[in-house]
Amino acid sequence: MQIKVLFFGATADIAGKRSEELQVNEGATAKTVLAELFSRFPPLAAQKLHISIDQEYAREDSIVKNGNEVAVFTAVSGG
Amino acid sequence: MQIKVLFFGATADIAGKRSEELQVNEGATAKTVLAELFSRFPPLAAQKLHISIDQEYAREDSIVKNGNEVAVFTAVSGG
Amino acid sequence: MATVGMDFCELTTGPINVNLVARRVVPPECGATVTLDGYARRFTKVKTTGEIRETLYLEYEAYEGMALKEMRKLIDAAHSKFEISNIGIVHRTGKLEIGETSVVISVAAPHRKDAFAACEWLIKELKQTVPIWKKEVYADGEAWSEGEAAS
Amino acid sequence: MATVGMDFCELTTGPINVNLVARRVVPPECGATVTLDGYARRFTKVKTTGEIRETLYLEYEAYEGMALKEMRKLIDAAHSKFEISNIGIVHRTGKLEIGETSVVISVAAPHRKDAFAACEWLIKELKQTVPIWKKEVYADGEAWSEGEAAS
Repeated sequence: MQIKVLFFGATADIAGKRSEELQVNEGATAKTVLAELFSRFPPLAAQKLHISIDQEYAREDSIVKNGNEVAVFTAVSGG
Repeated sequence: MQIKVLFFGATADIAGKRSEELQVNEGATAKTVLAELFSRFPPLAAQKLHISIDQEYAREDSIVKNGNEVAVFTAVSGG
Repeated sequence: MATVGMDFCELTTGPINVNLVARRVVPPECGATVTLDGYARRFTKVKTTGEIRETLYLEYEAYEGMALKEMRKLIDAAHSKFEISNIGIVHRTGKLEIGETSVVISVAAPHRKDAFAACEWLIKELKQTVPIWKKEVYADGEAWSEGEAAS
Repeated sequence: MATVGMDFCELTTGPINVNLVARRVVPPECGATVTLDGYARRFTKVKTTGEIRETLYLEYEAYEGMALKEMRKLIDAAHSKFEISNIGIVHRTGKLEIGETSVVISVAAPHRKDAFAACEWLIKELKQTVPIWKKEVYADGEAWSEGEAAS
């Protein structure tokens, strides 16, 4: 199944792009997605990352479904 | 000696004027001034009053000096 | 309204631009300003009866010289009590239509926690010590506000 | 900027008029609005070294859909926690010159104590949960801000 991963701020700088299409297996979790991203963009592994699924904060064991919009970003700093 | 008494808000309404010239004796206190004002404007005596001397909050036993600007007013309600 | 980055307190009979007040207190090392904007409200609950009264307009009267002195004392005291950079206080006097701003207090501080605490302290003190009086005018009468009890 | 007396949250790439934001949250039964005005500051202390750096300008980036969702969650939570009437939150994105407003949070409440408490809570939470990122651009480089630790 296919998901879209979005990058913002520092993660976009590291990835050198603002989004990435990923193929993942049924039952994949946020952690699975992170592992795949670390292999594609190794410097991401050095960051303390947050992950969201369909615009809601998710945990590492949250299940990813086909068509989900996943975002990976460092600590927010608005205000 | 002579002092000028100022009224504001409710006290000006009661006095029907915004200021009053008073003759008081040497050694007069704020309390002396209030007593004189109560005799001139009796409804003032029913009010919980604050008094200032030369634009500083004063107590009943504060001494009044010749030429002082004394003000008599009810609880402030700005803001 | 030209000086920037200094304390100030003023009385004015014209409309208050809240934005300009807030911006005058901003020094370059600060990142946040907290502003209290008080304004003439249409509906007021009468303390004694709980009845809701509709206000047509307000009139504020100040003992101008002493009001400015007391505001300056509050500014000095706030600088002693809180880690803040600048304070601006502007109070309107005269007649105010419903919705018009009666008082603005803006506090700029390096840390917003101090700005919040100082701004809240300043309005509480102002309502208890600065010689300004509010008259509420209703359709069927008028009354001088009784002010706010010390807490 | 026409609706008055309702909650709202927005992202905008244009200048923010703090006055208009504050006035949009005012319902007729309230007498006070507390506003937090955050802006791009020139000087920032580097946490690790204590060095003072001069910022030339800022760039804010938002995950727009999620940022608005998170802001709406904060508004809902604030209504549960505090006795308040209306909340307005506007956050700017894109490039900001020094001194320009990045965020405004205005809270109107019947009692100003609740307005102060809610406004302070909202900015603290916004800085920890709303997906917006700040980049500081210096003469000799740039850095994404590390945000604010939960307290």
